[in-house]
Amino acid sequence: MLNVSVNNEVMQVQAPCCVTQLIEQAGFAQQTIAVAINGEFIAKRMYQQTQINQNDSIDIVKPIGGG
Amino acid sequence: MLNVSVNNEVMQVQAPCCVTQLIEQAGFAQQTIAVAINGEFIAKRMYQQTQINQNDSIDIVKPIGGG
Amino acid sequence: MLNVSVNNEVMQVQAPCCVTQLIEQAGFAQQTIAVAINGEFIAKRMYQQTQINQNDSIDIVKPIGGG
Amino acid sequence: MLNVSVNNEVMQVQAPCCVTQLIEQAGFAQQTIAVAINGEFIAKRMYQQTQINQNDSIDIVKPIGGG
Amino acid sequence: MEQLATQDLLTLYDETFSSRFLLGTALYRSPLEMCNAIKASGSQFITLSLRRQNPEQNDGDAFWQMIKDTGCKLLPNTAGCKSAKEAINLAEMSRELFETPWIKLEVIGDDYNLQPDPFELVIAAKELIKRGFKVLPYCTDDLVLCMRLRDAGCQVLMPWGAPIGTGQGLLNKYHLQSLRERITDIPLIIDAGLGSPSQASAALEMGFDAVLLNTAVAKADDPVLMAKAFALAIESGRYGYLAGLMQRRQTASASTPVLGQPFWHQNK
Amino acid sequence: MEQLATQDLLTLYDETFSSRFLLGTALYRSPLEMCNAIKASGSQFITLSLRRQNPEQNDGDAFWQMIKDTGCKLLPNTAGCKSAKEAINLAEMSRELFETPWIKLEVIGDDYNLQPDPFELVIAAKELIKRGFKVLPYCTDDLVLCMRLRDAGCQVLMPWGAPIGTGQGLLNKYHLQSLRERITDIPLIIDAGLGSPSQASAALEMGFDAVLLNTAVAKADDPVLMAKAFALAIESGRYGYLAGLMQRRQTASASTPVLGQPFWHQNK
Amino acid sequence: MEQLATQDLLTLYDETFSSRFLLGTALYRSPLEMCNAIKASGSQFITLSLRRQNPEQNDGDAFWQMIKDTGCKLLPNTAGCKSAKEAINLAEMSRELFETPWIKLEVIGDDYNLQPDPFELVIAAKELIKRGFKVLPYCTDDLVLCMRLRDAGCQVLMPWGAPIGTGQGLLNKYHLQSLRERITDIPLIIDAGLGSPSQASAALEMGFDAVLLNTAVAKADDPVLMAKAFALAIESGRYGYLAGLMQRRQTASASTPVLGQPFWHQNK
Amino acid sequence: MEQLATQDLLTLYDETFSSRFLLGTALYRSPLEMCNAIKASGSQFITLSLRRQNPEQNDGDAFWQMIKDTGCKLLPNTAGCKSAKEAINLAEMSRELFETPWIKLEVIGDDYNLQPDPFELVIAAKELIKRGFKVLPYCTDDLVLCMRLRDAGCQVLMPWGAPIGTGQGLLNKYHLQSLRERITDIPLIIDAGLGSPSQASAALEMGFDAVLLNTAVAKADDPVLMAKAFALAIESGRYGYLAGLMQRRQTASASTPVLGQPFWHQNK
Repeated sequence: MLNVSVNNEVMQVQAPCCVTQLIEQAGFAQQTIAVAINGEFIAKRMYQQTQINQNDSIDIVKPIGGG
Repeated sequence: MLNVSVNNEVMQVQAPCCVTQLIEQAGFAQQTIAVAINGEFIAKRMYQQTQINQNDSIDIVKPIGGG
Repeated sequence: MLNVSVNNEVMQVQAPCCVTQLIEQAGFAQQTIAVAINGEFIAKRMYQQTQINQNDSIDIVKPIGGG
Repeated sequence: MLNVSVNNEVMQVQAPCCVTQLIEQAGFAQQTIAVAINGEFIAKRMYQQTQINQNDSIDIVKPIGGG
Repeated sequence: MEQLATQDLLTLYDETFSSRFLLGTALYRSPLEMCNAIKASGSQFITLSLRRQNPEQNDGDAFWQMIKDTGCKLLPNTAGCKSAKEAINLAEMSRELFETPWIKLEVIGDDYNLQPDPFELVIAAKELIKRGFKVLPYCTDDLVLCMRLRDAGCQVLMPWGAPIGTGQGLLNKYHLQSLRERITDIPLIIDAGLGSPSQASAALEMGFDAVLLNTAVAKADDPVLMAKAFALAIESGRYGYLAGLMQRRQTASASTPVLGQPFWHQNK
Repeated sequence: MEQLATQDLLTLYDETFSSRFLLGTALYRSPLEMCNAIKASGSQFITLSLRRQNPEQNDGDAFWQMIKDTGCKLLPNTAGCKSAKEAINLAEMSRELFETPWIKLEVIGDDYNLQPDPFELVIAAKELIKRGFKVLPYCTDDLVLCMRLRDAGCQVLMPWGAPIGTGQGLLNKYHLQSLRERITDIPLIIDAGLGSPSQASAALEMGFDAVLLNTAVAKADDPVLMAKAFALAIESGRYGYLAGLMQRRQTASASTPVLGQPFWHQNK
Repeated sequence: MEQLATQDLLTLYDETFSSRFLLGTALYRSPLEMCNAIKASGSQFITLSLRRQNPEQNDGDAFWQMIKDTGCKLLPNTAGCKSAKEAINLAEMSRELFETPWIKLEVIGDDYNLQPDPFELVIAAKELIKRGFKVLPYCTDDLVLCMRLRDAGCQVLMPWGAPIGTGQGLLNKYHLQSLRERITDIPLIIDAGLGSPSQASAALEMGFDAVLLNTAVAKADDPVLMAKAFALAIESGRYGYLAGLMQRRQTASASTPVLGQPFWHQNK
Repeated sequence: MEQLATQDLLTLYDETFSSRFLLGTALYRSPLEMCNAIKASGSQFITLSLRRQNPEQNDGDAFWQMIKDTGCKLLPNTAGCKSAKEAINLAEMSRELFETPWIKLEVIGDDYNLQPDPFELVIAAKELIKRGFKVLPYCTDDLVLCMRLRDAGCQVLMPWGAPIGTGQGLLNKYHLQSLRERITDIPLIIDAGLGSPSQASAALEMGFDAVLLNTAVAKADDPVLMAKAFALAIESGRYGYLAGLMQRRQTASASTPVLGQPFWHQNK
C-alpha cells in the first residue's frame, strides 16, 4: 500500500498505481480536472505511464470562479 | 427729439414714441425679443401704451446660447 | 408670589423682586455672572431698578470652557 | 605612451604609469579624491602597485553636494 | 433592468424626465455642432439665455429657430445678473419670450469665481416663486443656504461642483455628501464645474439626481462624442447608485477563493 | 460616432475585443446571478481559476458547464500562488484544462495587501512567455517593474488600482498617469481595487485600455445592474478619452457669453 | 531669523500678538490639564463661553479664577446661539462679565454640521460692530459671505477648515486658497475642523494668519504634548510661508548634480 | 515634555540622533547659504556625493573643507548610479574617501521619474551589507521590496514620498500607512518628494521616524528660514504622533458644552 496525500487529505492506494488509477480511486473519473504531483504539473498524456510513489503529494484541481 | 440709450447705444427718437415704435426704429421689428426700460421688464401687451421718456435706458434682448 | 423660570427651572419669588434680590435667592450672590430676562441682556447697573414680572424667563450665566 | 580616458577626457601618459603618477599628472595631487579604473574601485593602498594600461578608463572623483 | 431604465424617472416640479442630463447651449464651434451634441447627449432639457444684440450684427431669429427645432424643453437662465432685481426682471423677460415659467436662477456674487450670491439668491428665489416661476437656483453646497431656498419654495436645487468652467469636478465631496444626506425630499442637480464623464458618474453615484453642464462638452475636442460620453457616464452613475455600491474596505480581500489553494500542504 | 463604437477595438496579443470590460466569476450569490451579471456586463473575456475540491463536496462539472455556456473567452488566473514555481505549474494545469494559452499571472507577495511580488512575477513571466503562454501579469504601478515585464515579452500589463477587494479606486493617479505616458506601445488594463463605476470611467479617461474587476460587481446589492453600470462607465470613460477632455482651469470662466449682458450701463 | 521671530506679529483690531495659536478651553480631562496645555501652546488668546449653572452644581468661581490666572487675553464666544438676537444678547453679557469688547461670533445654522448661518451671522456682525464690539466671526469659506462680513466692519474673519470637532482638516483647499487670494487686507484665521499639527502647518503655509482650535488638543491622548506639537506646527507653517515654498513640479528633477557622474563614458 | 524632547531619540544602526531631519547639501545658491541652512535645520546627518571634476574647474578641497566644518555626520549617496555594480563601486569610493561605512544607496531605474530600481537595489544592498556597509536604501513604498531589503540586512529603509525634486509630498498615503503598519521593527525615513513643512509634519504624524530632503530647502526663496521651518515641522509631527492624534470624526461635535445653553426654554 502507498500512503499519499491527495488535495492535502491522506489516502491509501494499492501499489503499483498510475495517475489514471489514482484519479478513479479519488473519485474524479470523467471529470474536468488537472493534476500535479509534488508541485509539478502532470500532462494528461502522461497519466498512464506516471507511477505514484510513497508519500507523493497529489493536487487534483477543478474549475472555480476567479477574479 | 428724445435721447435714449438702447442696449447701451445712444439713439434719438421722435417724440412721442411708444415701445412698439422704438422697436421698429431700433430694427427689431418682427423679431423674437423682450424689452426692459430702466431695468424694469415691459410686457408685450404694454408696448402700445408705454411711452419712451427722455434719457430712458432700454434693453432689447434676444435668445442666445447659455449654460 | 411670582412664578418665574430661572435657567429653565421653575422658581417662586416674593413680589416685588428686583434682579439683585432674585440673584440672591437663586444662590448666585457674590458670583461672577451675567443676566438676561426674556432673552434680553440686563446690565449690572440696572439690577436694582429692574423688577421681575410674573412668568419672566431669567438666564443667569457663568464662565465655562469654550472653543 | 598610453592613451587613457580620465573622467571621460582623453589623456596621454608615459608608460609605465601607476595610479599615483596618473593622479599627479591629472592635477589631483594632494587632493581629497577616490579612484576607479574601468568601473572598479581602486583602494589608496593599491595606487603604487596598480599600473595603468592602454585605453583604461579612469574615474577620479571628489566630494560634491548631494541630496 | 430594461424596465428600470424606463421607470427610473427624474421629477422636477411634477414634470418627469427620462434623461438626467441637462445641457448648455453656449461655447460650441458652430450651431450645427451644438445641435449634434444635444442629440448625442439625449438631453431633454437645455439651458439658454437672453442677451442684447446690436441691430447690425442682428442675425434675425436663426439661433432661436434652431433651438426650437431641437424639440427640447427650455431652461432659460439669468446668467450674469448681479442682484435680485436684475435676475427677477430678466426672468420675467425670459418667461414672456420663451413662454415658460421655468428659470435657472443665477445671481453672481463675485466676478472672479462666479459663485452664487447667497443673499441675493434667496431674495430673488422668494419673489420668483411668488410670481409663479419654477425656480432652479444655481447655488453653492452651503446646507443653510440650500435649506433657505427650499423653504422659499424651490422644489429642486442646483449646487455647484466647482466654479463655472473650471472642470475641477466635485471639489468638496464631504459637504456635497452631507448635503445629499440632509436634503432628501427634493432633487439635487450638480450644476457647473464638471470637466469629465467620471466626475458626472461620481455625482450620481453619490445620490445626486442629475447634472447640468456646458463647457465640458462644448470645449471638448469632439463635443458630439463627449456629449455621448457624459450621457453614458450619467446613466452609469445612476445605475451604480441604484445597484448599491460595494462597501469600501481598508484592507485587501481575495476575490478568488482561498479554500482549496493548490500546492499548499500541512507540512509546509 | 456609431462607426467609432464599432471600430474602436481593444487588441490583446493580436486578438481584438469590442468590450473593454474583463469580469471575474467569483463571489456571486449564485451561479445564475453570475451568468446574468456577465450578460449585463457585455464582457467577452472572463477570469476564472482552479482549486482543489474534495470528492464528497464534488459537484461534478456543473460550474464548468455554466462557464462554457457563457460563450466568453476564458482567462484563467494563478490567484494565490506565492512563488514563480507555483504560478508556472498552475498556469500549465490551466492551459491543459481550459485549452488556452492565455493566463492572468498572479504571484502574491504579501498575505495582507495581496500585492504582486515584483521579483517572482518577472521570473514567472519570462518562463511562461518562453513556454508560449499569452501572459497578462497582475502588477503594481511601478514603472521599472512594468518595463521589465514588457521586456520579458508581455504584450499587455495589468497594474492595480488599489489592493484586491478594497474598492479604493485609483489610489495613485500620479504614478498611473506617468505609467501611461511612458508605456504607450502596449495596452494597460487596470486590474483590482476598483469599487465604483466612476472609478472605472476615470481609468479609461486617463488612457488605460480596459479594466478587470470582480468584487465591485459581485458584492453590489444588485450585481446585474452594477455590471451594466460598469459597462456604461467604461464606455463613457473611453469615449471621454477619445473625445479629448476640456482643459482643467484654475479660475472660473463664464459659459453664457458676457457680451451683451442686459441692464449694464456705461454710466454705472 | 531670530529677529523675524520677534518681529513677525499678528495684528487683530490694532492689537498685536506674537503667537498665532488661539486655543479653546473646553473638553479637557481636568482644569489642571487645561492650564498646562495652554502654557505648552504659548497661546496668548484663549476662547471661553457662558453657560447656565444650577445653584446646586455651582462651583463658585473656581474655573473663572483659573482662567484669569493664565494671564491670557480672553475671547468669549457665542457658541450654540441660533439667531442674531441670541448671539447679540450673549455678546453683551460676555462684554460685561469678561470686561472685553472682543467676541468670537458664532451663529449656528444647523445642528448636524454646526455650520455658521450666513444670514444671521451678517445681521449679528453688523449690529455688534455698531455697538463697538471687536467681532471675530466664525464663518464658512464662502467668499461672498466673507466680503459681506468685511463690509460690515469685521477686521478679521475666521473661516472653518471643516465642521467643528471632526478633525477633517482643510476640506476645501481650493476655496480657501482663492479666499486668501481675494481677501488680503485683513487677517484670516482658520477656525474649527483641524485635527492634526500638519493641517495647521498647511493652513499657515497657504497664507492664513493664525488658527483657532480646541478639540484636537483637548481630545489628544496627551493634550499638553499635543498643544506643543500644534505650537511648533503653526510656527513651521508660518516660516514656510515667509520663506517661500519651492515650486511644485510635475516631473522629477535630480538634487545631486548630474554633471560629472562617474562611470559614464562617451562610448557607452 | 522637555524630558521627552531629550529622550526621544532616533536610532539608526545602533547610533542615536536627537534630530530627525536629514538634509541634503546640493542646489544652494552659495556654500555659505548651505552652511547657514544646515545650522538652522539642526540636522546632525547630511547627505553628499562624489563627482568627477575637471582639473581646470578644480577648486581644490574648498567644498570638502566646508562640509567637514559643519561637524555633521556624513551620509554619502550613490545618486545617479543605474546598476548594482556602479552603486557598489561608488559606495566603496565613498567609504574610503569619507571614511565612513554609512551609505545612502540609490540605484535609479528610470531617467524620467528617477525612481529606484527595485531589482538592482536589492542586489546592491545585499552585497554592500555583506561588505560591512551601513546601508540606507532609497526605495519605493512597495511593501515586498521593503521586506526584501530588510531581509537583506538593512536596518533602516527610506521610501520615497514622491519623485525626487517634485515637492508633491506623500503621494500615496494609503501605501505608506500600510507600510508603516507592517514594518515596525526598523526605522522608516521618508526620502524625496517633500515640498513643504506640513508634508514633513504629516510624515512624522503617520509614524515615520525621520525625513530626508534637499530641494525643498535649497530651492526655497529663503533656504535658511525654510530649513528652520522644516525643523519645527518635523518636531511638531513627531510630538503629534507621540501625543496621540484625536480620532477623526465624520460628523460635527460641539467643543463648547451644549448643556446650559442660554435662552433655551422648554416651552420653545
